Amino acid sequence: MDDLFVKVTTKMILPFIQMYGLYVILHGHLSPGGGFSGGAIYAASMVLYTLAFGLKKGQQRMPHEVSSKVETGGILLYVLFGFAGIFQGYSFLTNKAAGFPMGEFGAVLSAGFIPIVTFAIGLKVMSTIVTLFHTMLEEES
Amino acid sequence: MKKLLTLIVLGGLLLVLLSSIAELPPMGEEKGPSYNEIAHYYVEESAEDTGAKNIIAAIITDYRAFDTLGETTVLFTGITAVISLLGVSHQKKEGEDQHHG
Amino acid sequence: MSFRMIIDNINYIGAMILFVIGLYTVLTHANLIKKIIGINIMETAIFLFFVSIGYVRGGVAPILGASGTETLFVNPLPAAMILTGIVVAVSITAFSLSIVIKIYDAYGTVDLDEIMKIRSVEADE
Amino acid sequence: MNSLNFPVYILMLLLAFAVIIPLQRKPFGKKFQIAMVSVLGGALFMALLELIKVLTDAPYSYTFGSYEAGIGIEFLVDEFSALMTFVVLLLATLVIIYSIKDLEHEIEPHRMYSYYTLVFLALFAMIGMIFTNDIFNLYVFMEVLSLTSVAIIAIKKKKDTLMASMKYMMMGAIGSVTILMGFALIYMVTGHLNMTLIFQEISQVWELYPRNILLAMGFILTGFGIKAAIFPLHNWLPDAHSSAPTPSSALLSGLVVKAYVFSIAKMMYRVVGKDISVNIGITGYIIVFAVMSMIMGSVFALTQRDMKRRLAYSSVAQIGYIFLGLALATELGFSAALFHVISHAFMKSALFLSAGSIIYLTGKRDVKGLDGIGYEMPITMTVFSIGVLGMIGIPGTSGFMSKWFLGLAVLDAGHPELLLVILLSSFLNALYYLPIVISAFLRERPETPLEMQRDRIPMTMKVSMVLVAAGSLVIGLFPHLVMDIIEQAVPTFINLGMGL
Repeated sequence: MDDLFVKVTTKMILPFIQMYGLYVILHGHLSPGGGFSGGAIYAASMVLYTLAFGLKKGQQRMPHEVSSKVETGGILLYVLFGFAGIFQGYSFLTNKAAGFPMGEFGAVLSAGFIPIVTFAIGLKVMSTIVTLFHTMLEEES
Repeated sequence: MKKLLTLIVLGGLLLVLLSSIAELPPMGEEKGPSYNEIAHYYVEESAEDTGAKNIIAAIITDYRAFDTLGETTVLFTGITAVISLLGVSHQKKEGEDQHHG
Repeated sequence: MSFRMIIDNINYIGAMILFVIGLYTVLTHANLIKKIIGINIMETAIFLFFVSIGYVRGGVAPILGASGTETLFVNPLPAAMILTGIVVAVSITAFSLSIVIKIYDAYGTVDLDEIMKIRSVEADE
Repeated sequence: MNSLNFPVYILMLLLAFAVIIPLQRKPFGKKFQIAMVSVLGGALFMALLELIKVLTDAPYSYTFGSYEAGIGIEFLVDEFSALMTFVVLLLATLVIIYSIKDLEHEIEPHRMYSYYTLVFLALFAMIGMIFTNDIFNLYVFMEVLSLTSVAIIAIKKKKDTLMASMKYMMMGAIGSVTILMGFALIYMVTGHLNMTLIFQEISQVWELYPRNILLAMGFILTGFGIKAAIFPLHNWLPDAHSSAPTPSSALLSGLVVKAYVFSIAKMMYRVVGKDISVNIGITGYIIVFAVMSMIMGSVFALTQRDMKRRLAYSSVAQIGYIFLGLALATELGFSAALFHVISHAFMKSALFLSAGSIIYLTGKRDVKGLDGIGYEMPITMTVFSIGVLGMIGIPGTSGFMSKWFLGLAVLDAGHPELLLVILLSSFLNALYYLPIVISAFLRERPETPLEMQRDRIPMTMKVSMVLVAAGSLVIGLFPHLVMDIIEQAVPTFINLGMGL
């Protein structure tokens, strides 16, 4: 879509959408939202970018190599933090008992592995939705 | 004809479902059977157990974190399945331009 | 079934009607995309049903505030499950759509009746 | 690091390997194949240790996140689930060794990595479904399994494969949605997701809300019935299993369907409980549908000329046997059903793999064109014959033993008329399987001389095929290897829903 207004508006609102997505991911354990919603919001910004600037530029922002690494990394991070519980002698995916720092109730960096896991999920959801969109577009072209 | 038959069968299903509403536990009751000790446990103990203000986040990433691992796996499966079916080999798309949207 | 009961359980009734509408869409429409939409309607019906189970009259969203735990919260467990359910639904929809894209490549149509016609012609040859 | 964690190690090994595969940049080759087989070998070894541990000690429950069961998710590791995991991994290893060469003919070379990612995810999901003791966790694993099982069919990208996978996808999605509706109805009255806790709760609740339980079981059994392909809901199976690549057919018929069947067993006996299942009459309905499956599956198979379609319809009939055993609601019937789950897994895999080898070498799918093939491919046809004899129930094969146990169970439950159905179904099996074997070994083809040849198929395919057939024979000759384990597991499963 070659439209100047769309391109300019997209460039203007893109940082705000991404900032909001990151906010929702990082405050997943404090306010409504979390990895899935935040990741989807962030992915929406990338989808908007691709719609405005075309598939080629969109893929430069999020190449296949990067997205496949992000997806693998998200799950491996999750599994790795799960194994922390086993190393401490508890069962898989143990949070508080396994000695994750709990922090101050209500702070962003609190609640043990929850923010980290939420972040991993957010990354994963973001890259999955964007890759789905790009793959389907590629097929259409 | 097939549509009519389906309509009749599904109408029957709907009737069965609606007629059983009276026998389901009523909605929104505080003493309802599903608002039991498990739900109370989550509401009361999650701050102590997990330190998260959002109880739903506490459930999906701590109490039932294994479900969420399964769920990310579903997403991963979805994307792998789509790429296995659609994924264009990377040499082919070099010549493409950006006429999309 | 009294009027009072219908008003009280309107979510359940809505979910059940949606479920049947979705099933009807899947079973009768020949267009594959519409079938996928039907599946989505069914999934939505169940999400509505599940979340309604967790609702408690007068309850608020289960996010602990400064007020402590005296406030009445709705049941958090169904909501948490539905979050999972939604993601599952997204994956299923994405994959079904990609199969439809491939079918369109192969047959040039997404209408099941026409595909059947093409297949029967191919089988005769 | 203690041995209680074995289920997690197995699952995470499979998952981690599956997510690492897409990062491979090198072309598909020897190194990757060795890595794949050694990962499977590691998982198999752990499953064996797990089995030994459960047999020597006792079944145990494993809770995630160190919360008590009900708050967190629980795995229940009993004798049968440990055995089933071992069988799943063993068969999957053999099928994957077979698939390395066979797939070169069936899918595009750059899809190989995707294919194995999906297979490993499917294994992850199946083992999760076998171990889990939580209905929502079961749903999540089931979704992974239904996505992967469609994807390993659709990856072949032929026209008919796409239509078959679309049909499977739609039916599977309706099934999943229906099952989730049933789970919602159960959760509505019990407030638990843990199977053991639901079982304890449901005996009190069922007096208050009988309609809930009835509707829930109706939805759940319909949903799993679609996924396990019981007779009136089977119409996706022949298309899907026959048009899939051969290794996928073997996995789907041999293992994936069994995971759903085992889930039904869990829902009937571990969640709702035997008494209520019998009380609301679902066992009676299941017997009717099972009998219809056994007869109609075989009748449909008779009319098929495509070899793989014939095998696929025969799966419908064989699943009827398993359901019959489950629906008898006795210990003997349940043991017979579980025994048949395992013996059918071996037999059907052997049949599909050998049929795949014939297609690999000759490209013939029509059963009429197989005259004298037994001289061309003696090893393949021997494997095929072992499978066939098992299906018919010739003494000495695993199929005979499962029919024997099922017959005893039917008599024990006081339904002697069902014995006739079993005999009739066996007769029909003979009618559509034996002609293939007879024409392969006894009929000659005019253009080729009747000389014994060595099968001209790759070594890996031969070895894995023979091992699967050998497994089937071992179970047939020494049924107590399996039956003893099942007999240990069944009483707790069926009577108390597992009181640990």
